[in-house]
Amino acid sequence: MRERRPTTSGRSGEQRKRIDVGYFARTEGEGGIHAVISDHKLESFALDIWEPPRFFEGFLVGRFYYEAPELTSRVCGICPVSHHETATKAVEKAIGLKVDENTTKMRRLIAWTQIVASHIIHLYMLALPDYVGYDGLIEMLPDFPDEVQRFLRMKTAVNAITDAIGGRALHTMSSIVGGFTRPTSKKRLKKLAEELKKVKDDAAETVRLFGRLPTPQFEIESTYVSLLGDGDYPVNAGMLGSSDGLRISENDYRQHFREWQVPTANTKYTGLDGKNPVRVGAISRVNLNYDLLSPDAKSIAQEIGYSVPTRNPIHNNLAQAIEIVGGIDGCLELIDEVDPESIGVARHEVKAGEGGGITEAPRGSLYHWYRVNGEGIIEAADIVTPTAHNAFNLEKDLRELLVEIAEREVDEITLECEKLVRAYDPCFSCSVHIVKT
Amino acid sequence: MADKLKTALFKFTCCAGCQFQLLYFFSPESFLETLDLLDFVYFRMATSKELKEDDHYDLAFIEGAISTTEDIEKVKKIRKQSDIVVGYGACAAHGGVQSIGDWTPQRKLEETVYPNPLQMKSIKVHPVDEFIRVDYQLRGCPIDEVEFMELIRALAAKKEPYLREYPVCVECKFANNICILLMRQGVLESMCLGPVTRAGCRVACTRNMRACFGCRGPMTNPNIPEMVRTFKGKGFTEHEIFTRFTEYAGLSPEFSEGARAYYERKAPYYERPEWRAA
Amino acid sequence: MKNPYLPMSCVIKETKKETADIKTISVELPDLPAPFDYAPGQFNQISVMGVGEMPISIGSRLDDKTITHTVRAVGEATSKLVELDAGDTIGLRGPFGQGWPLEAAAGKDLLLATGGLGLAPLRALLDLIEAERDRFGRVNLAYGARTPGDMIFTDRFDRWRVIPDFELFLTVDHVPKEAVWEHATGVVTHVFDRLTVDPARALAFTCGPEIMMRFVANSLLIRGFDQNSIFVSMERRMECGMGKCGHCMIGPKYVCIDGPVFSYAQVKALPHNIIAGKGLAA
Amino acid sequence: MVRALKLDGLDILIESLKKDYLVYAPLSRNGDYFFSILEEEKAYLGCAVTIMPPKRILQPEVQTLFNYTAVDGYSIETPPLDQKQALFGIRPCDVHAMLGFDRVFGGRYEDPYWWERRKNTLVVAANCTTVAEECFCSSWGTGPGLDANYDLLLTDLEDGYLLEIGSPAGEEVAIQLDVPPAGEADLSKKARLLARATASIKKVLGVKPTELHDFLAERFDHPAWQPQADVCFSCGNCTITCPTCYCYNIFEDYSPALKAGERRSEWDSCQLLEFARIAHGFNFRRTRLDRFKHRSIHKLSWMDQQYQTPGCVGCGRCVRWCPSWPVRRGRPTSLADPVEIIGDLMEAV
Ligand SMILES: Cc1cc2nc3c(=O)[nH]c(=O)nc-3n(C[C@H](O)[C@H](O)[C@H](O)COP(=O)(O)OP(=O)(O)OC[C@H]3O[C@@H](n4cnc5c(N)ncnc54)[C@H](O)[C@@H]3O)c2cc1C
Ligand code: SF4
Ligand code: SF4
Ligand code: SF4
Repeated sequence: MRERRPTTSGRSGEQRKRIDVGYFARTEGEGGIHAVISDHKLESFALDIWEPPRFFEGFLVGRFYYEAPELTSRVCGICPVSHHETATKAVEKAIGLKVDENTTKMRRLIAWTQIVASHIIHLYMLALPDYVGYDGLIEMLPDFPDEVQRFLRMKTAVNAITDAIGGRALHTMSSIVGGFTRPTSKKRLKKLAEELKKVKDDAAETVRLFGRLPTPQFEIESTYVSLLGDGDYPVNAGMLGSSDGLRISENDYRQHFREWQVPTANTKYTGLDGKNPVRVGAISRVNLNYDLLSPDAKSIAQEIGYSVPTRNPIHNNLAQAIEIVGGIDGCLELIDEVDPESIGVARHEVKAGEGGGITEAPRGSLYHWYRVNGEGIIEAADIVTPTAHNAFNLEKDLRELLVEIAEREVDEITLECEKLVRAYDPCFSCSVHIVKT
Repeated sequence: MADKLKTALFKFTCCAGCQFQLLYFFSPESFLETLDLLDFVYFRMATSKELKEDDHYDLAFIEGAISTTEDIEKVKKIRKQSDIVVGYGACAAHGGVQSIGDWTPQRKLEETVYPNPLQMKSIKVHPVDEFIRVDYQLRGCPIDEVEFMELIRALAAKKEPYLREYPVCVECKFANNICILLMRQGVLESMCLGPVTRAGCRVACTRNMRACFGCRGPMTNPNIPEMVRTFKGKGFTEHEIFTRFTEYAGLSPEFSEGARAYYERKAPYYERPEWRAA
Repeated sequence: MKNPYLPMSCVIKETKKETADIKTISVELPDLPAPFDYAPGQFNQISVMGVGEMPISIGSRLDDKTITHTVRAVGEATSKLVELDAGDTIGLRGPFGQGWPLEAAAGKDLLLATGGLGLAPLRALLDLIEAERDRFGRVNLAYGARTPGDMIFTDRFDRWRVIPDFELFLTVDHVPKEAVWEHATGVVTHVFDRLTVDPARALAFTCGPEIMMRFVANSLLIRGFDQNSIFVSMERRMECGMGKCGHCMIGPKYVCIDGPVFSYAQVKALPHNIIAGKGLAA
Repeated sequence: MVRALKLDGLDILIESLKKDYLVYAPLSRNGDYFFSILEEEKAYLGCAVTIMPPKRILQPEVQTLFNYTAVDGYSIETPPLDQKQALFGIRPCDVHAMLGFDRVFGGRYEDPYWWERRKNTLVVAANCTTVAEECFCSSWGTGPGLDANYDLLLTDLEDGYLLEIGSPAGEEVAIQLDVPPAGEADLSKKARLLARATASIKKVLGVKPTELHDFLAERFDHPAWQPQADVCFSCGNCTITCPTCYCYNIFEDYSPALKAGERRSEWDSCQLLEFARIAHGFNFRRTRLDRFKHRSIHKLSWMDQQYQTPGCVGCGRCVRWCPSWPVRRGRPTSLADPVEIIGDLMEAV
């Protein structure tokens, strides 16, 4: 395994620093940073993502359309529902199937639970140990029993809802192309809603906790991109918009977003109009849709002094915490509205066609696109994950950060870089095809 | 109580869902009991504790399939360093979803995903036990909480875990489920691999009215020819049968027998007209 | 209602290593409301708590509340049991099954033909013969093992040899170079030429691997033993020991309650067994 | 003493039962039926064989034999089994199967888990006035009507229900109902309906139960067994769903962290490969053929020899749930179907 090896090597007079993070702990997947700073200047820099390729878009070819959701769910173990639901949406578009309002609501509900669940694990398991100086949540257990218990309470309450709707919490089962095979009952959802209400205080406490933690003051211009809500906070529907005024429908995604190859890095980058980096994720969603957050989410955001739009990339953690509160409210509202008993699986004929769909995964906008032939076999597939969207921007931000803090000690630089990376919440295993070996 | 087992968890090619299953989706009781029994000295997702060269582990979990040449060396090293090696999840046990790619020539795969495949040096996906001896397999995509607890409790008590060998059907009936395979409606819904797939998942699929897709791989001595005949009898196409057998454990000899039942002497499926057309 | 699934807790009084992987374990029985009564050839279900239960033949006659079992480590539970020492606690429930047909044997000659650990289920009977010599006619014990080192109860051989009208024939398959061996070599049926019991008025009791019992039975049938006077002790997987769990079934018979001792004539009518040649398995 | 009552509807009976008993009844789910605790849903009384037989209520698929803690020797605790429960709508075939279990779990070693539950169970049986296509209870004399061994017995008379009382415990329930006794006409209507039901059973076992022992013994080596075994999945569906299959395993769940364990029993099936396997992997019924034969003959003959109770009651569950359907005599059939198995053996060697 590669090691984290910060080293300083002095060459006659000048100071030369090597920043080498081989394998980020507590990020999903495998990636590293390699930078050389000499004389307080960034000499070289590479963001290295070495998750082995899994060829999802390759092996999906030749498979049946109905397999796409469950197979792509396996792109990522931390936001499987997002892939599942995005693939479902894209495939339904490709084969020309429309589901009813109730089903869409149910999907919105399960997508919300995914965002909340993923934020909880990200904040408590991946980010918090950094701030308090522990190796991980396991090590924190003896000294921070309250936080650990709060974490356990929250995740149990949210996972129970994903489990009820999806048949299980990880790699859901009952949601398929056309609807749900075994939608849960209203009674069960109501009961789980009661449990969820109980952790609302925990959610607010989480926002306060992260509000109290020291956040480096660091401002960078970025183009923030997310779905735009239409009356509701965007989760699985809406136009795609940006802080620069972009407004497009998901059908036009491929005309605006391109991927290209960067010779210096092992990655394939995605950018707006084939050149501009974009930032997706909680921070973008909150920046662009602040008004649509639930009243409680907004008031807690005010309480900790979170102002939009923010330009500090590290604020992503705060945005996530705020989305947990908003998400719980969103779930509670949807539980009142959905009618699970009336949901079934829409009968459908398969028509040849193609279609793409975007939903908001915890880490940002997620795009799936499929072309299906008359027999229901997938002929081509394209998946652009939030991490793929962000990679270019992350590299840009890292460069800027390194330039800004180039004078500090190696250990400190390394830690700041790691913090930034983790605030981006990269999910390297979900990167699907930004990876090259 | 006996000392905790010194444990390391390594991730290879996979979605990391099985780690999250443990970290996040287990009930709090199981999670805390796990921490009581195991001392994780290396678990990248949960702790930034560094890997120590030449460390020794009582127990090593290997998550994910092997898909680079470097990985082969890594798992061999892990084997040497560990008393007990557990294959953790379907990817480790049978290759997992990415093993679907093994049925397509590698170059072809690379071409579909990357514009300039000449730079690629990827290899096929392999289950971990192709390279090293694996003492136990925790199967399934993802692993099952109850089975995991059974395994670590047994290992902590230094005894054999009771891992079921029988097929999913047994648990399906325990769970009072209607037989998906016998519901002759809704095409894809009834293509159930339950009679040949190993149990232990507490019927995640069929209790949700989904057909078992064999993520736990074959039971001991399954009747594959009969499974193929049954699917055929229900009117499934050859390509459908092929896809079902190759979803998660297509690399196992048993399931690949099922997958090959129709493709053996014919053109591989990616060249078959049924999807090339249109 | 008495719960026959509950093991009684017994403390191991002493253990004795017989061979590399075989150990004799004597346990002290707790005070029971009724005397623990059993016949040679019956078995107990021994529990190692946390691991599981296994059927083990009772090896001794009840002597001051202690009872012995001789166990070979072959799998999980047996290995754990063999690791235990004096002072450890095990669970015990029983006795189960039909032992050797002592009533039919009254006054008759006895041929005891066993291999390896198969001597264990006969030990209680040997103790009985020693104690109540008049109940039986002439007794031959033919005992075979792989090597001299695999023989169990060797410390008792001299005691048995002095029993009146008792012959002990020992044989091993193979003698390692360094070992001293003054008895026969070859499988146990080889010593049958020297038997001193009268086939016409003798019962043969045999216990060992099924394939060995097949050879013993065939050889005895040729020598004029009747199908009804050859008895075998069978082994099958057991869970309950009470004729309920179904595992030890051979055709309609339960080894746990109808056996483990069966006459050759009975076995012959059963499917799926090796001894009488019907439905060979594995 | 009242012998039979006439009910307009079932609600009054169910309400009365609920006062003293936990009521299990067949409920409908996804177009099939299963026994479950009756809460708000409606119990289903039309003829439908539940997916799983009610044996699971009296002997759950996994049950705790005892808990123990292993500190200084060990202390054992058995679970309480004193829940009073009513099996509402249990079919005649299943009642007969339950009587079979009484024999299996009785005898010299009485199984306290079975008997405790059994004694606390009120049998509210229901006669079958319509039959399903898989049923062949009439071949065994186990249905479609029940003569004895019930606490209460319902018959759907179309214009109401006949409630017959078969025991003091049943009497106690009935006495609380404020309904008139049934008349002669009701009883004769019941007889007529049952006769009609019997006549509508098309499935018949080719050999009389009393002749089965000899029939099967003679055909133990019949060549017809092999092709059947070849298409068997060894999945165990036929035995797990069978109301008279009783085989089980005993295993232990032990947690070193808690220093405590639990010994449990779990249903097992002779169709599973590991059923007859012993140390070193030796297996007394390794082949599918041996296992398939064992199950078939155990059901049809050996169980009767062991316990003097038929091993099959003609409920048709194995017929329904066997996933393999070989073509026999020109039509697709269920592999596990006892009637078809006998049919195969009846064909000349
Ligand atoms: C009537 C009878 C008397 C016996 N007497 C003795 C004796 O005196 N000394 C002795 O050493 N052994 C004896 N055995 C064999 C002993 O029971 C097995 O060696 C033991 O059960 C193996 O258990 P295990 O857990 O160590 O093996 P594993 O292979 O780990 O067992 C797995 C499971 O299979 C079952 N099993 C495996 N092998 C057997 C077997 N041979 N018989 C029954 N169940 C088995 C057990 O239920 C166990 O739970 C006897 C067996 C029977 C039936
Ligand atoms: S053998 Fe089949 S028909 Fe007979 S009782 Fe069992 S499940 Fe019912
Ligand atoms: S058929 Fe098999 S599982 Fe059923 S009772 Fe008989 S032996 Fe047991
Ligand atoms: S007969 Fe049918 S149900 Fe029974 S084990 Fe064989 S395949 Fe399964």
